[in-house]
Amino acid sequence: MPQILAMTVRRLVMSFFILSITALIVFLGTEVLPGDALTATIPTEELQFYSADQLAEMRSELGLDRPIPVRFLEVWARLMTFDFGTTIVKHEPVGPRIFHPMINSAILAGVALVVMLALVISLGTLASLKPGGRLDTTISATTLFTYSMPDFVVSNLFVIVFAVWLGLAPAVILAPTNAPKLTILAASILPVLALCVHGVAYQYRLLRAGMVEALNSDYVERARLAGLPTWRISLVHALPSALIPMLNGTASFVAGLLSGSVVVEAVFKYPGAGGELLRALSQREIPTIQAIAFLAALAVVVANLLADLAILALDPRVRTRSQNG
Amino acid sequence: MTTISKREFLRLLGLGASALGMQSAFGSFAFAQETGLPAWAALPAGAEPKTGGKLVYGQTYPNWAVGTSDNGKHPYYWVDLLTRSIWNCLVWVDHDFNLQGELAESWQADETLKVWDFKLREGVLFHNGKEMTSADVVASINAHIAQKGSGFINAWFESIEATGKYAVRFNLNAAYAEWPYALAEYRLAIVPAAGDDVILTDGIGTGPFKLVEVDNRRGFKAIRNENYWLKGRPFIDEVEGYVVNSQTAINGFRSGQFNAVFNIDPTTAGQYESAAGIVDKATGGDQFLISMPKNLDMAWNDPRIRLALSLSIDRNAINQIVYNDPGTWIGNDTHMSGINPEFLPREVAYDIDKAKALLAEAGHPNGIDLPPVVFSPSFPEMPRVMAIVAESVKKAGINIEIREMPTDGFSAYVTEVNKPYGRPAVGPVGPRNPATNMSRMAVNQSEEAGWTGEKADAYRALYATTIAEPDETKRLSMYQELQRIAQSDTPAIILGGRRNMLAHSAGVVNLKSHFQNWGSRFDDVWIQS
Amino acid sequence: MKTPHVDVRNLKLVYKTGPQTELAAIDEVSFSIGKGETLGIVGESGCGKSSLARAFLGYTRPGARIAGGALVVGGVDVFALTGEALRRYRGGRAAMVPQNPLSALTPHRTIGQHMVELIRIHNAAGNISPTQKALDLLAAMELPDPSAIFARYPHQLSGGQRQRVVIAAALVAEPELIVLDEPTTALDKTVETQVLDLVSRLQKRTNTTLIYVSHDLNVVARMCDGVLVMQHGKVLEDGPTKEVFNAPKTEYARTLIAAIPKLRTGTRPEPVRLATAAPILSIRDLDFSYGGKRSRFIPRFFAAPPARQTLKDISLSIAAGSTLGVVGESGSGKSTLASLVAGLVGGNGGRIMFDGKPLSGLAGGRGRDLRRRVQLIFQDPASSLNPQHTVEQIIARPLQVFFGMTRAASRDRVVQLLDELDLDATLLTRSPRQLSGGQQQRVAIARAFACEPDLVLCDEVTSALDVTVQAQVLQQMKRLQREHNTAYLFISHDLPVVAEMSDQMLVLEAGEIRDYADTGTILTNPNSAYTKNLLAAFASATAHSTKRTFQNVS
Amino acid sequence: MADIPVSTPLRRSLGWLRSRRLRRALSEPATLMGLILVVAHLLLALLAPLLAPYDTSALVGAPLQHPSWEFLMGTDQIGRDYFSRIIAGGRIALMVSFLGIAIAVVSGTVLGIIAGYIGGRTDEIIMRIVDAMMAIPDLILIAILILALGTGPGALIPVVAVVYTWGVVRVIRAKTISLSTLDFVRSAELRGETRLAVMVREILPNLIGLLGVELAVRVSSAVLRISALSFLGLGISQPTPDWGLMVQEAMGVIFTDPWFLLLPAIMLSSLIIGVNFMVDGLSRAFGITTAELG
Repeated sequence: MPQILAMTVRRLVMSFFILSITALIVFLGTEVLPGDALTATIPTEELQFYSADQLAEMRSELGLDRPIPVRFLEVWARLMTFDFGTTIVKHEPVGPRIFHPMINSAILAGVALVVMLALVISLGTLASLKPGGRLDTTISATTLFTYSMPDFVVSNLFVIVFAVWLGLAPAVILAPTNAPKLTILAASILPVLALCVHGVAYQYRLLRAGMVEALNSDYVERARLAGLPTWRISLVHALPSALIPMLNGTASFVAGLLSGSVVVEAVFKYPGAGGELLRALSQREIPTIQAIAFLAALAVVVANLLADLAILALDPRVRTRSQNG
Repeated sequence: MTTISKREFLRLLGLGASALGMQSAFGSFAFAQETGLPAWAALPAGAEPKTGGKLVYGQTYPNWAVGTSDNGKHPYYWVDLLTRSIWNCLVWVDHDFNLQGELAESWQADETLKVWDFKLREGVLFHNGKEMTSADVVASINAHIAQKGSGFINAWFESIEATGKYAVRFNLNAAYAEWPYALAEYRLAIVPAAGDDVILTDGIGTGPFKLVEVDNRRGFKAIRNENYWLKGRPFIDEVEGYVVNSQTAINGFRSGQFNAVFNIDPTTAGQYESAAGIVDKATGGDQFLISMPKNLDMAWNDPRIRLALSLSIDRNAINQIVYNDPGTWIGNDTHMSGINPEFLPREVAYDIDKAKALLAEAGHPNGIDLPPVVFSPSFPEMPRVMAIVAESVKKAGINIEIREMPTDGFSAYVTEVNKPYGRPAVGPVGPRNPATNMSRMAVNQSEEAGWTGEKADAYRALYATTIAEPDETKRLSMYQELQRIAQSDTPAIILGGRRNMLAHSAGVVNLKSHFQNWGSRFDDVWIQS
Repeated sequence: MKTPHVDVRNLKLVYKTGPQTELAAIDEVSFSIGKGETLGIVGESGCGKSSLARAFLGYTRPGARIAGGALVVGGVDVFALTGEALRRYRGGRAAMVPQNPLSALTPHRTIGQHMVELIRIHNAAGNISPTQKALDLLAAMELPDPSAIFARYPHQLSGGQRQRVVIAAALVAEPELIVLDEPTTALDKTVETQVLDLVSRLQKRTNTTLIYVSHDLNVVARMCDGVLVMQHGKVLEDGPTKEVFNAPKTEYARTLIAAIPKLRTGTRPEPVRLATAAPILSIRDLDFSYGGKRSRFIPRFFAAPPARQTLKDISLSIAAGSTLGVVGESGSGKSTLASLVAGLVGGNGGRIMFDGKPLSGLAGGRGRDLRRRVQLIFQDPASSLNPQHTVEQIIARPLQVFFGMTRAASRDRVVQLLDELDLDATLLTRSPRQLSGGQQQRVAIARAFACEPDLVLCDEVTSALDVTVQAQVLQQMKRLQREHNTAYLFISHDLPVVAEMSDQMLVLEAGEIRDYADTGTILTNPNSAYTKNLLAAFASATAHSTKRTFQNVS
Repeated sequence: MADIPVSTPLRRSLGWLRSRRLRRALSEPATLMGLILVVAHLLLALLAPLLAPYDTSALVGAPLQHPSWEFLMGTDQIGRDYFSRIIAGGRIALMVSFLGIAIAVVSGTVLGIIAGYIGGRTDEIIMRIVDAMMAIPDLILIAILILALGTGPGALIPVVAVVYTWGVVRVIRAKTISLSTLDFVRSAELRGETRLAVMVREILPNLIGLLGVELAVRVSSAVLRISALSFLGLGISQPTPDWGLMVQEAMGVIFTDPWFLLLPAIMLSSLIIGVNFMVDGLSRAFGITTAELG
């Protein structure tokens, strides 16, 4: 166990470095830009009220006139301490502004993640009971089909079908950003489903590939020859191994989920960080963009860390290896 | 015996006043005596308003300014959420372009047109129960000046003082005959007096609804103001407004979540009507404009090319295709809107051959490639207007890319390409009275776009004279002269003008689309059934 | 005549090879076995013996199906069983001991979980707890400390332990038929002997019918009453073991039996050569350990750290043109020795001298000439030949690198080399995947000889091959050695093969030399107890010890 | 005595085998359909200017017309020929994705082979950068880069390249590592081949199939992302025809003229589905596992 702890600590340190590089990427992408960050931040309608001197003054106030490495170190320090600074024009703290949207998005993505995992695992296990059977083929074809549907099309169709035609759910989520989280949860049913339609396919492919590999393995054949029931073979013997390739893809999956949720949130007008991000991008509200991008990356890194721990729990060989090495 | 309605009577009175040339100098002050309501607040004949119900509306106009602030309670950030649900200004421009006293009961200028006295309505209570007095108005106006709330008053404003509990006086640094119009600007809301750093941030006004909740940048909820100064109003118990995009608005309307949508995309009118919605068009609305920078070595520094560009825009096609509104007015390349009485149409607005001839004369017989301009869409149909413009000018041999960009792209272009200050300002301009409209090329530094030269100087000089002219008839001809100067030099091109449209369900009564995006009232709307 | 316990009639099993095409893996096979007897099924890879083994449990792999015939076990028509009945039959009345116990045990489940699961499913616990029953079974398999084994994961056990565990798992429900599919292939010879003895003892006690499926004729000869020789899905010979082995009726069986490596203790060839030739390689006091040092070829986060294989005080020498055979079981350090000489790993204590000059460090640090003169042939040709290169590219590359040959010039030389290994010139444009295992290994040998080496390190070069192919390849290697006067360091776990090839032999155990002498001396008069044991294991396996008379019921 | 080959078809030449694999892959209807879809899309993208009856931005008729012989798919909201716009709607996205991904695959392969083969600290550094780049959701990363570089094709290509390189690195590195454990790499090292030669001559040829699959899968994913950005108003803008943008425009008339949504959606989906069917079939035939694709 202490070795596992040591490994976890090692991964944490690594995650810290990864996040530092992430901060650098975000900084380079947002601040070392062609053009001037400050004037770009001020909306056109406002710009008329500032003189060049005022702009210069604000620039130095914001420290935008200092060398790039210094600014990066500051950005890095800010992000790492979750102090996201203040908006450029109004000097309002970014943290409180994005707090509720981030939580709402976390709820959306979290619920979607859980629903997707449940869906993927049950579909994958069901399909594996009879590989090549009708159910398996149907699920594979369906997921491939849904995968090919762009998430912005799926979301819109969901709104039209479930909200406008069937009236089962609201078409526009009017819940305020700081609504009680249960309200947000209730409002996220359709968005979660829309996210799942596109997202399940990717995970399902990985899980099914893992299942096929596991089911073709010698140990499953041995279990069959030893007279174990099919369901038990699928669930107890094949599934845990089959989960590993899927868990290895966690980082890309969660990143994809967050990308998708930006689109889905826009369609449903979900009060999440996606809308906040789009707005921030439009206005080049750089501290906000930095904060959201960084927090998204943090979510991915944390999810990956959890997935690694899950693999550790599922595969004793990895456990032994990490103890040795 | 012919019965003349009170409203009609007052209109005739107004005509009489304007015959005296003093109409704008004296605010309307007549009351419908029986109800204690100002005449402009009268309901249509035969109306039987009901009390209660809830108005939930969607608004497609994205106000980028609001995103830069956390403070959704600040009236400046309410153009999209329709300011007049919560706040009032001293003056309101009604649906027929008339000035109506809102919190001001009447006003009067001295002969120099530099000192303006406003009499305030008595007994108006703020949402917090405090009575509105001149101190509040003075504090509000001073705060607006300090916070640069409106570019249209700062240039003339000298000071404001209380001349009584219900009277204030504006002192201007130059004559301004149409000062009350300038005060009708939506931002210039009257709020309770408070410290410099607190004032305007508490969401308290004198409007028909009291703010309950603002979801910054998304929407608001408000409830009836029981102490509203228009007695017996509003009819509705609750109002909610949400900023949505065009598609979400349709979905929300069709799913029954919204019973009204402001600023609908004209092409989508059918989506509302096919769901039993009623579409209401205002007489006018915002115009889309490119003001041409002249500070760099660009092709359009030559007025012939600017004029050729203007002449080759098929504005009728825009009216027909985008607005399904053929035969309506088209822009005249000044900020003046077709609904302004002073509006002076171009003699010829669309003439490909003349455009080609002008281009040839300017040395481009085989057509010309103009530098690209970028815009960020404010109204949903704007990309389509731009597409038609870019397409139609090709016929005259003009290639110009009109690129859609988020706000930042626009700014990047401004700072990168057009140093130091010239900018092809592409965007919507709201309809206002001629004084404000014509000021935009003269005193508003962001929109004059570096218009220089003899004609620009002549324009500025004439503008100063015009707004100092007390006689309205004379002013009208001077405004037209200003338009002629601008048109002859074409520093800006009006691509097209929209008529604001809203859609509401059959149950919503008396909800009218105002030609000014922020002008709609909520105190005379009711919910049937 | 007794009713046979297992009766197979006209069994036909086909594999689907395309939408319309099928290939018979088992073609009209008939035979029977009496209760309590042991039958061996032998044949080379692809003969259908593994498909047959699974058919006893009414199981075919995906893509295969029983196309005809019947299989009766103890009066039960196995192919007629379906669903629950079939499930209970498997593991209940007939059990299978799988080929590779490491991959056949679910990696994320402990041994105990495996055992208890089976005991529960087959209600085999009787009146004791499933756990207790599992512990009893493990104990019966003579596993040390069953409760510790119980809690371990498969990868934490040794090969022999795992093999015992899968046998214990097969015994859970005391089945009347046990099929052992290549049960000892993965084991060292000494361990194999122990496991086989154990199985024999258990069989005697329970009168279980056993079926051994193996390519290892030694094992079959040792264990089985009767033997079935298969080729291409057909039974070629069927009879009592002694008869088949001593007087094979078919040409194929004769070849097969002749190809079995045997320990010949008779005359050794040309011992004179040893005395006269100067040593081409000599090693003095070589020490090596992997501890702390990682191979730079194995990425840190992915590969398991290599076993702590160490070498201690190794001294040896090989005369030019002679063969030194190195025998050892897994973990003895024999491959490390080859890697060190080849320069795959570096950093050792002691000295390696090649042709009088020091030879140390990694291959990259040695001169081009040294790299040319010492060649390594790998165990698995499927891995050592780049699948994306043609045979010509593979063999021509050393010619270009070491002799600067042009393409045209190298072509002739490659054809010549292929010819020396009895390979046809038409193979030039083939990719390794299109070759058989034997052809692949011969291409690998040709590549080594293209360098005109003085010393060739052969690391288990024939262990992946069938015995008949192995015999051919060994012959060719001997011929090449004679023609090129090349020295071999010949490494294998297979003592008879090493003995066959070597002038001198060296026996390694746990990184230390146990015996080092002329081959003849080692075979007749070994020094250490370890070598004696090893010899005994191979000797007993080779002896034809049919303990019972085979009842031919067909 | 000659050895018995594993099976008869292996006697044939290499090229024949390859085409046989291809043929076997294409004998599956799904794979064939995928290939046909992909080829059709590529042809359409290449030939759109020749096939289109009208200029994609020309106003040729009354707006929102129903399909007719004059306008095969009707006209859009401002009276442009929808058919011409639909067939050209994938051009920019496909071209940008293809070129961007091509750059990403090349640079990702270089980095991946280096990380996988050289290992050690080099690997560690490359992989931490990969982790960091991949931690930022691609849509956000693309959006940020678009902010910096703009949305013209000239800017989108490097954006796509930068965003998609890292996934390729990860896949190539994993494959390189498993290849590096094989003995033919040892053999080359023993011959004294330089690291570069080992990487280029020994490892790279074994990655070709995987690279083809990577290219196809990632192009389809990039097309989806670019169209999503257009939909959100951050990507390609008017008057360039783009399916994402068309979907966004069509949403405004969905209840009265639904085919305006369906046509671009079908085009987009058929491209993605085609690529996936094709890739599935081909990777099965060439023995590339889903796990390898990551």
